[in-house]
Amino acid sequence: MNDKKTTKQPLIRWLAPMKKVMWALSPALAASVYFFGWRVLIMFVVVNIFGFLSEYLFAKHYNEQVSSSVFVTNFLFVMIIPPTLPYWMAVVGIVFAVVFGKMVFGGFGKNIFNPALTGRAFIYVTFASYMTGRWAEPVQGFFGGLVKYTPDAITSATVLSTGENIGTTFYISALTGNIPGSTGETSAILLLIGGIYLVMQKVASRTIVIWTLTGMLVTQGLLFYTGTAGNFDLIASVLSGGFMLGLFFMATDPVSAPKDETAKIFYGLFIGVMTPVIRTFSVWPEGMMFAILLANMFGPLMDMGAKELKKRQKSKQMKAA
Amino acid sequence: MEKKSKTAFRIRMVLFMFSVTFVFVVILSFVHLYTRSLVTRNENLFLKRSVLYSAGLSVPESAEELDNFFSENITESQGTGEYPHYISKNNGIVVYTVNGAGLWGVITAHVGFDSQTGKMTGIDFVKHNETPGLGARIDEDWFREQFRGKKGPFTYVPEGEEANENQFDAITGATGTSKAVKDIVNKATAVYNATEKSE
Amino acid sequence: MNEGIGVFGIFFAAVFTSNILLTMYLGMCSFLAVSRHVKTAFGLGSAVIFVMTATSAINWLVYNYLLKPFDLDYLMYIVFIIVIAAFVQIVEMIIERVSETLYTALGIFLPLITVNCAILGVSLFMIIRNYTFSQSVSFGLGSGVGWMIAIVAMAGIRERLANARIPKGLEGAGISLIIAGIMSMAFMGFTGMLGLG
Amino acid sequence: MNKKIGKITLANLGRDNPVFVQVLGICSTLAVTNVLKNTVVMSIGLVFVTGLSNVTVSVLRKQIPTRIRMMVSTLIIASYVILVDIVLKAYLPDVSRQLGPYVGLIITNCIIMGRAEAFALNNKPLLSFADGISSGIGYSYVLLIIAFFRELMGSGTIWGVTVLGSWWVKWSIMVMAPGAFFMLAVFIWLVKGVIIKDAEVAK
Repeated sequence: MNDKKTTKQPLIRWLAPMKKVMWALSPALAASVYFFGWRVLIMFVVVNIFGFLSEYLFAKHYNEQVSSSVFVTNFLFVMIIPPTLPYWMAVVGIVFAVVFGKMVFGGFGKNIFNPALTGRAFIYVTFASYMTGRWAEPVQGFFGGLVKYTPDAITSATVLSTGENIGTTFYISALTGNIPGSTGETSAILLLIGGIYLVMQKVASRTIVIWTLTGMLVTQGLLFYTGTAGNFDLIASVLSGGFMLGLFFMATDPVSAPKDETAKIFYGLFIGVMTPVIRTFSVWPEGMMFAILLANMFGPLMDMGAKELKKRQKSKQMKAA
Repeated sequence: MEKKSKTAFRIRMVLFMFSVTFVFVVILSFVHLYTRSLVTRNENLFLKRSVLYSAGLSVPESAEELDNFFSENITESQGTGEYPHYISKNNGIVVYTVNGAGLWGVITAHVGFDSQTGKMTGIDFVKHNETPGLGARIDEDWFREQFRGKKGPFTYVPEGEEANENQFDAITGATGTSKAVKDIVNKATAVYNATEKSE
Repeated sequence: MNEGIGVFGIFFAAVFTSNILLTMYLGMCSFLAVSRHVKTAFGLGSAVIFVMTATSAINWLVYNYLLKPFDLDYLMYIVFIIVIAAFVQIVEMIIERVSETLYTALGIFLPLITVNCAILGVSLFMIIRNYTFSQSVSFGLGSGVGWMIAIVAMAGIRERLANARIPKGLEGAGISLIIAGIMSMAFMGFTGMLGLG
Repeated sequence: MNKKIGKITLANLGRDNPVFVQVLGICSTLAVTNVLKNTVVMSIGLVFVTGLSNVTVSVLRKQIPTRIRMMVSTLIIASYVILVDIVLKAYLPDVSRQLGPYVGLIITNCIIMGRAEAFALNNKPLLSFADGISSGIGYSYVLLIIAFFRELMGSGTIWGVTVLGSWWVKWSIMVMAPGAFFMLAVFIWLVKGVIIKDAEVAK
């Protein structure tokens, strides 16, 4: 607790994987400044200040360093809120995310639920109309949002909530990010690049990505071809609603996901299956967020189940031998 | 010896349980019988108040006035249509008793219509099992009052907009109940339209 | 009778959209006390499912064929709680005689169940909501399953947290409440499915 | 005797408060804490039931056969709850309609059972009465504080009267289920933090 450690350590402990995640997220974040104006950047600064402060207070109490994971939480959090959200709501969200999503569980490495999503779920339920009813249309023109503080046009619906106008034009807009939506979830192609980089660097688990994608495509396919999911086809569902962001950056969060490889398969499948189900049937069509939180909730059980399974197999082999 | 005491113990146990139960049941039955007339009277008054409220008429405070006012102004009619309704003598107002499936069970409501304009005179919920503080907020004034003078079929007020003639504000956090209410008022409107035409 | 909601709908609602523990807070005491280990949580959970389903069936019959005809429904609470207590005692005795293993697995949890608010809660809700017999049974079963899912998931999380440094004052009950809160939030994702709130 | 009563009362209101020390009995009543008015009625009912059932159990304590003591206490508690229910129906019909099934759930509130088991079975009636009333009140004020903040933040009102104007954005989560969990957790955190600090200073 005291002497040696306390005084001369730097304030922040930087971890290599965390840095990589931030690098991977940066292009998409930059793109959203282009699409939604400079307000996004200010939001980013505000969220970072309050996120850092929340963790710092706890770290100070325990005489520890602030782990760089808090910045990953901040990055992700900015990317999953609407660009026009009032600043103070974002502050409520990030403080909740860091304090109740992470620090109360013992800080970095101990959190059960993904902090950024916990914070988002909290403000999503609390300030529903601000989180779902006021999406900004991207600023048009060559300079985009670079000459604007905040977008002019507000629309009450994203594609996820209406399911209209899905076609080739939509695919292209979704791919580049020229659609209304949360700050960072719009530019699918940049998220995809960042995500693949993370998987290559082995920061994000390949198993989870593959199985989540499989579960999602199969379920969405079933719902789409039986006509239950409206005209929401496979490409549209992958490109929109923060699926990319959730898939590469949140489902794969090494702390809140199971540790066991077999458990990761179940975990991925669970998220993949639940996402379209919640999107289609729930009144809160926030599939990815709720699916990941639910998966987090059962994560420890999945780990235990996988361990048990292995034990049994081993004992069987022993008997056979 | 041991066996005997065991049986004795068991008998004592049963007797004890029996006597305690007996005493309490007697006391409770007494209280129940004593208050029963009061309870039925309360229910009756509640029903009358509810009918007057949804007919958009004034609701007298004291019980006696209420009884008189009710019998002067309202006739109960089981007659036409599958829904029991009440008719206000002088004002041409019809109040229907309509059921609908709520989140946790049946919601029964009185829905009143002015037969001259076809507009709603009011709504009141007689019986429901919605969650206190959430769905049960349908009993609050702001919710019931917003229906007066409006015309079905209804939809929700879109977020951040003013209500127009056939929209109403849903209750935050009580999606199921709000939908049930929407169904009930629309059903009542349909019943009203059907019976009006046939007459 | 309430025909509005189908048997399956009631089951689904009781497990997910209106989980008896996460949205109605029933059964919190045993939830907080017995959620340290997955194995015990699982044992208690199965006992609750069993007792809940059986007592909702018995209480429904008792209410509709004994209390109602004799105009005794004001005694409902007493009768229900006695039925539950008696049922638990009888089951305990039977299990003790029939199977040693089952007794060691389930027996220790049975006395805890009598005071589990969720059991009485289920019986009361089904009467107040005017459920039919089959609706009541599926409501009892669903509530039991929902309760078990919540307590087992909680136990899993708490086992993982065993060595975590929880802030003073939040240890034990506090942290469990926060986890339950987040769980309850996650379960809101089910809101509105099958047209249920 | 009087000193003892005072001591017990103080303990139940403070350090040994059933909610934040034993975390008992938060089940049934937590559900109505999103509106202050309902909470007050529930609390009054609860204090009444806890006090009287404690006395009754204490009076009968020497007669109750040990094997069925749980059943007897439950029976006594259930009877008082029915009494509360009947009284509400007859004299406060509006309140009774609002609370619906939740009055009945007072029966399974673990606090009542806990006090009957832990205290009334070993103590004299008067003392048990004081214990029952004070733990009921100790429990109630915690709920009232929680209800106060939930209604204030969730609906912008207190006792149904709008306190926070239109500038206040309602925190809808507070009237929904998760709000109660977080509120209670924060409350326990604050209180325990203070108590633990006190205890450390005392040492």
